[in-house]
Amino acid sequence: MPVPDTSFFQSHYIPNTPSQQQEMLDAIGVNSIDDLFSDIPAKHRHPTLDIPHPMSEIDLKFQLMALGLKNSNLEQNACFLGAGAYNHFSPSIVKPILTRGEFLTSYTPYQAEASQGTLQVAYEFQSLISNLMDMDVANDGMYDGATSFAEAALMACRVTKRDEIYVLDTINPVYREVIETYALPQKLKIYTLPAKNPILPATAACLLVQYPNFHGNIEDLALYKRQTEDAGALLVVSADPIAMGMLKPPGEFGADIVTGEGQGLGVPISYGGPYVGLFCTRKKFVRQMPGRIVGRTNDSEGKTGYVLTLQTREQHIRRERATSNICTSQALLALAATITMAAVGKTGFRQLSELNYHKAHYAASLIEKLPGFSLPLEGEFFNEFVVKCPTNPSTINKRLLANEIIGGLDISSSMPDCMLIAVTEMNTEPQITALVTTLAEFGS
Amino acid sequence: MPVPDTSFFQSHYIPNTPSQQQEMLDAIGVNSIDDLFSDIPAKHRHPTLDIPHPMSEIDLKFQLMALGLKNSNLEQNACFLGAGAYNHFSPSIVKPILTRGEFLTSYTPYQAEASQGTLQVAYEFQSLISNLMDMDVANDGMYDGATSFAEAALMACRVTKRDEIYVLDTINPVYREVIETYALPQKLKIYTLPAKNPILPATAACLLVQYPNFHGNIEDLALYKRQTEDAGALLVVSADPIAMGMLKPPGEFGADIVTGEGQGLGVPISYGGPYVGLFCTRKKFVRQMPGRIVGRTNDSEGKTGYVLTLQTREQHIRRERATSNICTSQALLALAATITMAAVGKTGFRQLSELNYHKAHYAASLIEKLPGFSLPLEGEFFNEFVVKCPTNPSTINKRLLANEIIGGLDISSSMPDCMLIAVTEMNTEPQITALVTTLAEFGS
Amino acid sequence: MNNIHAFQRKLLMERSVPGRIGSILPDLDVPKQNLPRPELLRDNLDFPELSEPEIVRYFTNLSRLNFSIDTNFYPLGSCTMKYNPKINDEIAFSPGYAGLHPNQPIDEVQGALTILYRLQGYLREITGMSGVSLAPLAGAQGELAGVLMMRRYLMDNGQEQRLKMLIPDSAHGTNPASAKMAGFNVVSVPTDDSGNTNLEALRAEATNDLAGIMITLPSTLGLFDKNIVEICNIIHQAGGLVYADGANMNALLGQVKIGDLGFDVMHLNLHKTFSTPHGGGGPGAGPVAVKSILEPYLPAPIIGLNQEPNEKHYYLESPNKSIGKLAAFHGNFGVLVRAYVYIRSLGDYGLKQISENAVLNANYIKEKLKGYYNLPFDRNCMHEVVFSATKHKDKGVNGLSISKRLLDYGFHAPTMYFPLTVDEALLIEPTETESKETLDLFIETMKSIDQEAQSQPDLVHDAPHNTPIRRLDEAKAAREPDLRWSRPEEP
Amino acid sequence: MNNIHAFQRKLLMERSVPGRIGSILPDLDVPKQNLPRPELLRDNLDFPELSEPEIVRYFTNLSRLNFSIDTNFYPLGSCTMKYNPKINDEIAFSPGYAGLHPNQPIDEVQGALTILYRLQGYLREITGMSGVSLAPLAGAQGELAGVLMMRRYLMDNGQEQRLKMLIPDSAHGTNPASAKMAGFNVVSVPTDDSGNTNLEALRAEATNDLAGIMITLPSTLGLFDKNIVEICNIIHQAGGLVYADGANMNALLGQVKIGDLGFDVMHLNLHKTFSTPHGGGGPGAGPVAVKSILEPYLPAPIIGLNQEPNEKHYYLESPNKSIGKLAAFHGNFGVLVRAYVYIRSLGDYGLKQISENAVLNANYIKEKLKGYYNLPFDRNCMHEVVFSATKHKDKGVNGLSISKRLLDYGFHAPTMYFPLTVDEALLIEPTETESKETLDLFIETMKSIDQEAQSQPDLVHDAPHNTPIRRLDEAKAAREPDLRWSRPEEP
Ligand SMILES: Cc1ncc(COP(=O)(O)O)c(C=O)c1O
Ligand SMILES: Cc1ncc(COP(=O)(O)O)c(C=O)c1O
Repeated sequence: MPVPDTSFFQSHYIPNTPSQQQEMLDAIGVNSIDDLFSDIPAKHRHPTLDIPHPMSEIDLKFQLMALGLKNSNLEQNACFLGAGAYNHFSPSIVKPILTRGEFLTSYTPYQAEASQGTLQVAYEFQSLISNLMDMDVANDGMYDGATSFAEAALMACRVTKRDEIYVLDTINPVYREVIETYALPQKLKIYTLPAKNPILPATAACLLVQYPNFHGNIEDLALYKRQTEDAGALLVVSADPIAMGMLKPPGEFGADIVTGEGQGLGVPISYGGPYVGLFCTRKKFVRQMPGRIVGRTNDSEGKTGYVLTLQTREQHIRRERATSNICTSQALLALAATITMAAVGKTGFRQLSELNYHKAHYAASLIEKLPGFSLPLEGEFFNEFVVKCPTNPSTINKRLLANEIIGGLDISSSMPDCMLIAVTEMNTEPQITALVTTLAEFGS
Repeated sequence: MPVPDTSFFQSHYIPNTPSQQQEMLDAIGVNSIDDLFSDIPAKHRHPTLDIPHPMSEIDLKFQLMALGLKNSNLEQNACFLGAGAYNHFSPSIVKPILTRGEFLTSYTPYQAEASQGTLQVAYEFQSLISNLMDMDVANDGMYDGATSFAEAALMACRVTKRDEIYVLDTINPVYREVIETYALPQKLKIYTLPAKNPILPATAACLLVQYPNFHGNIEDLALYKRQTEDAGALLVVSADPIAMGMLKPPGEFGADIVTGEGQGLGVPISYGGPYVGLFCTRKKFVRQMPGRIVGRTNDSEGKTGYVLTLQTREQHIRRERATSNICTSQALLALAATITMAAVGKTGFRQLSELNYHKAHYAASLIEKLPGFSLPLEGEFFNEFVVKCPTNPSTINKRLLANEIIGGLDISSSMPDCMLIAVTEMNTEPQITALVTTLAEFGS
Repeated sequence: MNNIHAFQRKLLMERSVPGRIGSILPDLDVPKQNLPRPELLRDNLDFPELSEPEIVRYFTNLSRLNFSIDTNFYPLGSCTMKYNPKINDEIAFSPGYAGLHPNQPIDEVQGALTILYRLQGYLREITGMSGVSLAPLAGAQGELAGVLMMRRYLMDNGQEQRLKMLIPDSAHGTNPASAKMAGFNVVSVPTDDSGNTNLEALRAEATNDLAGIMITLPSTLGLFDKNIVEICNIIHQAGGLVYADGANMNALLGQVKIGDLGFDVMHLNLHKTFSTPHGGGGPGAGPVAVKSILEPYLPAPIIGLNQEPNEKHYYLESPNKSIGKLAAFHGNFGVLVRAYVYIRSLGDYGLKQISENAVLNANYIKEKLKGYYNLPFDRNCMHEVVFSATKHKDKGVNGLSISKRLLDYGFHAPTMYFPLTVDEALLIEPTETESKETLDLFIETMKSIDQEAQSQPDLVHDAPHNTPIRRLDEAKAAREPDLRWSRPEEP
Repeated sequence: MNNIHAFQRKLLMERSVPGRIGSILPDLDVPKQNLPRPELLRDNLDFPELSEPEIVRYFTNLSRLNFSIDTNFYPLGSCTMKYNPKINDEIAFSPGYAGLHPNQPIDEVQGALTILYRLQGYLREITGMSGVSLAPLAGAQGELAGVLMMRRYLMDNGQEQRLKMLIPDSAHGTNPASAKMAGFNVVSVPTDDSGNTNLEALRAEATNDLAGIMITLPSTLGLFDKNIVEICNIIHQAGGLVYADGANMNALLGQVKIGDLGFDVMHLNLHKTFSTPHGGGGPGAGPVAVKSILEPYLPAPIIGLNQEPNEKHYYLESPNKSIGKLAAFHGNFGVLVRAYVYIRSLGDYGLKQISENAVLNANYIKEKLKGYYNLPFDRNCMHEVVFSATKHKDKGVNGLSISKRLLDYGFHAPTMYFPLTVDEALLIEPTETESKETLDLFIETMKSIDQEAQSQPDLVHDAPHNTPIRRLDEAKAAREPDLRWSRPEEP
């Protein structure tokens, strides 16, 4: 293959010019850059590369902003979708801090002395998440809520040295899928239990409960705690952090591992990612915990500082005997969550939680009264609930979108004609009224 | 007036709580905050304040984003408007740097040792603007292009100790108004001269020329230089910085003071401000220059550093004998311009300038061919030109807007049925075609 | 380490490498046109050639050499360095506002005009005035607008001989400079021992060439002039007009309306009281507010409202006797949007709490430090307090050194040597957005510096020690001005 | 100064003051509803109470304690710390992308799916593979996906006994950890003296329980294994599959397609090669690419395209034998958007120049420093070069000390003690976005440190001296884990 000549093009991201490159080649003592690649089998060198030519920033922005306008976004539409990601408040201070180069463009804090910012934030995150869930310790975050839950199941098996994972039938079905992806190759077994009156055998490693559950209902953690205790299993709870402003936290019920999706804590919704998984446990299990952990220590002069710690759990030290393969995780989003928790604060967090609760219950009460609509499930809920519709939810959602409303999740495949509606602090009374009014058009 | 009690409200911008306030009052030895205001005549204390109650960030953002959508913005519409503000390229790196707290939330760099960032940027700005205009020195920026021009006229009168300001009839009429606002109260006289063959008397302090002029035409600076020289007057030029990528700069023609509107250098168009006025002169006039100037010096250990200098020209030292009253100016926008000049760079600046030129001339050539349309002015132009339309420009503009095109400036009050059209590097060929196609609908 | 420092501070032109580019521009997508005559074309532009990564790193590191509100306590008197809310920036930068061309027809920008119209109203309400123009681009331009209106008004009333403008000796330099630009003659009025205007001196100037007075309220000494109503009366009786420099309004928000006290015209500094970021020296915005007699003179544009049956319609207008245009467009719109958001965010309750806490914080510092530094005016201060750093002069430690020493501790310095009337003035303005904890730390530090000045005067005298650069030679800068990079001469 | 330091580093909970608030939430605008049973309600939440200004200043100052690409040269081997373009962030944060809910019906998000679909195509083209899934959230998850596919494929072909996964001893720790999570047994393969895989050892492992091999290309030694095609052949002939860890693709972009060399499956680290910001430890994205035999196993979702007559229509699908879902949604979308913009921005020409310059820069450093530090493999390196800091061991100066000393000079340290197979490894990866000037300064500094290690070993040994904090006690941290703030016991 002849060497393709692209030297006419100078990228704005690459400082060195052809004449500097020549100087460097001279210093190295080779004739061309190509010579540096001589270890690559010649016949595979210089493949064709069918990628468009470079594009100017003006064109890029023009085209991509136009493409973005093809999407219906949450700034211009009311949103009643949830099921694992929610349209929550992200304080205005989050983005300016997050995008500071020092946070945005630094690596994992291996060099503690040059990374105290990232490290202290991680310690703050661990502290606040522990407080929120009322657990002993938290790590610095996992990939997302689903993988946290899956890793918790693996950890429970390690801790108990058992291989049976029990899962309530009320957890998010996608979370269930992810647990399978993670657990089955390791020869662990997964069993489903009915949320109402599950019977947990004494061979169980753990019971996995979502709080509130996939349908928005508040599970009875006290009951599940008794059952796991009786079985010598661990209680693993995936909890919605925003609900923790008003609901009794899993730690108070004696949960052994608590996970959660951190997106609600001010992380942009961004079509599903990047988010951050929450992960907490009891002190005695900390050496079985996956993920990064930051600890407080001091420097040679006695000043307080922070470092990555308990690294012998991790893959870069322990390799195949590590507690997980996770390396790069979601530190930046943990920062977003930390800023949000600080800004919403103690009283604000209760208030935020209650705003969700009251608005959701208000919306539910109005929808319940609509002819043809009903709320098929019983029990307390937080900010999400199932609605049975007089017709196909996807038909309803199309009509809603025409009114600039993004409707609930169509769950008709598991519950015929049902839709899962979430209401948050971002939904105003007029939005709720508009939702109800449009739904009413479908009433028989 | 009774003291109105607003203590139930705690602002998120005010850290101190009622109990801390009480501690502080105790330390001061007064009973209430109200006591601290005792110097204010009692009968005027505690006026009613008819301002809405505090608003949450969620509500604010919701309402203001909705209000913003009521405006037709340049991200969603093609823009052919100019006349002093232009839709130019602002590199993506500008905003992240500009919004760094250290730049955004610092004061004028009076404490040099704690402001080297701001000061070095100012020195860079002065350097690049001097280079761009090919002048000896520049200051750190004025309010905007119009006030720079006006201050230049005042300075010319100080330098020449004369009081007659001559202004070509081709300068932006709004700039003319601003010059009047500034000059008339100081008992200076303003005379208008025709751009074609002006005759400048020997009593003139200066001649004010816009380059390119209000109608986009490239004025003959060589001619004006001869005339000012003959009259012993100063040549004052207001130049478009973007045009300077290809046009011979005023300094090369021997201009004495060069001003300009810096908005085109990557400053958001933002409905007219904040922008930054450019101001350059010859070395020998520097002590008559208005505005802030930063100079290079060294510290007690010999390290290079920057300070505000020649402050004896300024109001805070010289008071009523200062060269201007200007104090706070537009430093942040000078930073934006500096970043943009660095990012566009030497070859890019020529290219940018030529993109404007070719696109504008292409658009003009198409419009000229449309039945009913003509280009009434002769002479070379840069990126802006006058079009005579078959009907009222405002009618045409309404139709254009329906096609997501913001048309040119309606100048029919000075030139019947005429519109001033600007074309920049941001206008794509399809936009130009759409403009021409829509205009064609009006052809007779 | 020195070479890293030197490298970081190399200028753009010194970093330039021929052939580098910092951004990719679009290809020309229309046919190339004939270029202008060659005589019109430039042949060289001495501009930097750098890549984007270098530019970002350079400016990012430069920023890190600054103190700022986001990083430091910044008690710079007369400057109201308070926290600048991020929500204000977010909204002002959103395309619905930052993406508008100033020449767009008003139908296309009704959202923008709505904000301006409401802001005019809020500022009228806050000042107790009857007309507001948002046009001035900073405080000094607001002053100029104000005194130009006074001048025009006097002329229209056959009083063109009234050219004497009184200005207290403690005033900010922009006041006399603006008065001068409006064609007035400036006469200084002394301050009395308790920090109020010397009434006797004032009365003596109340002659029939008197145009008026420009008073800063509270004064730059941080004091509320006890005789303010009396002063207004004296001037009015003498046929003059009274101007308020409202740059210090942070002390008075919701506590008193300047208009109620008798003032005819004033300006506000939105970049102080209304918390728009200072940007290292601007942008600002300096709206002027006037009583009804001056309304016809307001600078253009004013935002008007047509109350049509179905729809509201905002428009731009020029008052019939307007002093004219102050700038090319409609004021520093981006700054005005921020101020609007700020007012809505704090609301009536919050605005009052601003002034309460600003004044409380200043008095707390005053009380805590008055045993350690000389306090020229021992009375309630407003939002700022002036000390006099004369105590350690014998040890060679002055206000400048104390200020520089504060930098070592991570605090920005107070305003030094202003007001001019106080010897070795240190003007401290904490603002309401600082916590008691920060104030206490500052107070402790000021006490330590007092100690240091006594026990280790050189330490203070030679400060700063910990800043990126040591004390700079300002005299040299002025003596041999080096104001721009220039290409080194070819050898 | 110490008290300022201590104040700045106080934790949120330590700063908390009862009654402070950090944001105003909206009032409830609907009727209050009945609360749940009291047993379900929480009674206390130990959360901070702070005002917004304090929070902003706290986090801003924390950020300033970090080194980063925007502020420092960061030659951290195996991490590809290259410049992260700002345009990528701007687009990813715009409401058209950042404001989408992952459960929205596909009709509402066609713009987003367009980007994902195209990105799949570009990554196929770059790797020479036939199928791509963007689902994995980081490199390690990409590995897990890859080895899970291998496992499933082998099982589907009746080869469930194949559980032995070979991994070179120089591999990153995620490789063995991922293999283990997929149920494989890990067997280490040694590297030979010239830095290639030991072929003999490899052949010895080519038994019928062999599942395959995970090879990093170029290796973590910064070397391109000369026998790579041979290795693929050996494994294939033994019935195994070949996995490429593509975290080091920055060396190979446009130079060679991994698929052409014989690999069956690989992952890419978009947060390295495609320049998405590392965020202090994520987010990343680790797409997997496979040959056609593995396509049916790709993790869900894959973006499909219906070529309908008039309109294109993108959709999400799950391949028929998919290993399943790796996370709740569709991958780290915000990261994927950035990578897409990056690829479009650089285009075909630019992508090739990345690898050329990354390799050139590394070889330049290698050449310039090889007289000063031990170079275990003296041959052309790829994008990174590994040195061995054994020279000054007698003076008590090791790789750790040299790394810390670099921090003093404002350079981030190389990767230390990795790969594990090189004694006192210092793995230096400059990337293509650094200028020759920066490299030269770094080279000079490394030479100075060599000098210092000889003449003033304590200076190096006790480094760092100039960082915000001195050398930290990691042993104590692990011995007495202090992992969270807790409320001090009441006395
Ligand atoms: C009392 C006073 N008046 C007027 C001004 C001038 O305002 P500006 O700097 O916005 O022109 C200032 C600001 O420094 C001031 O402190
Ligand atoms: C060679 C190599 N493989 C795999 C990984 C793991 O990637 P990630 O950190 O994204 O999980 C890394 C990153 O550290 C690496 O350097």
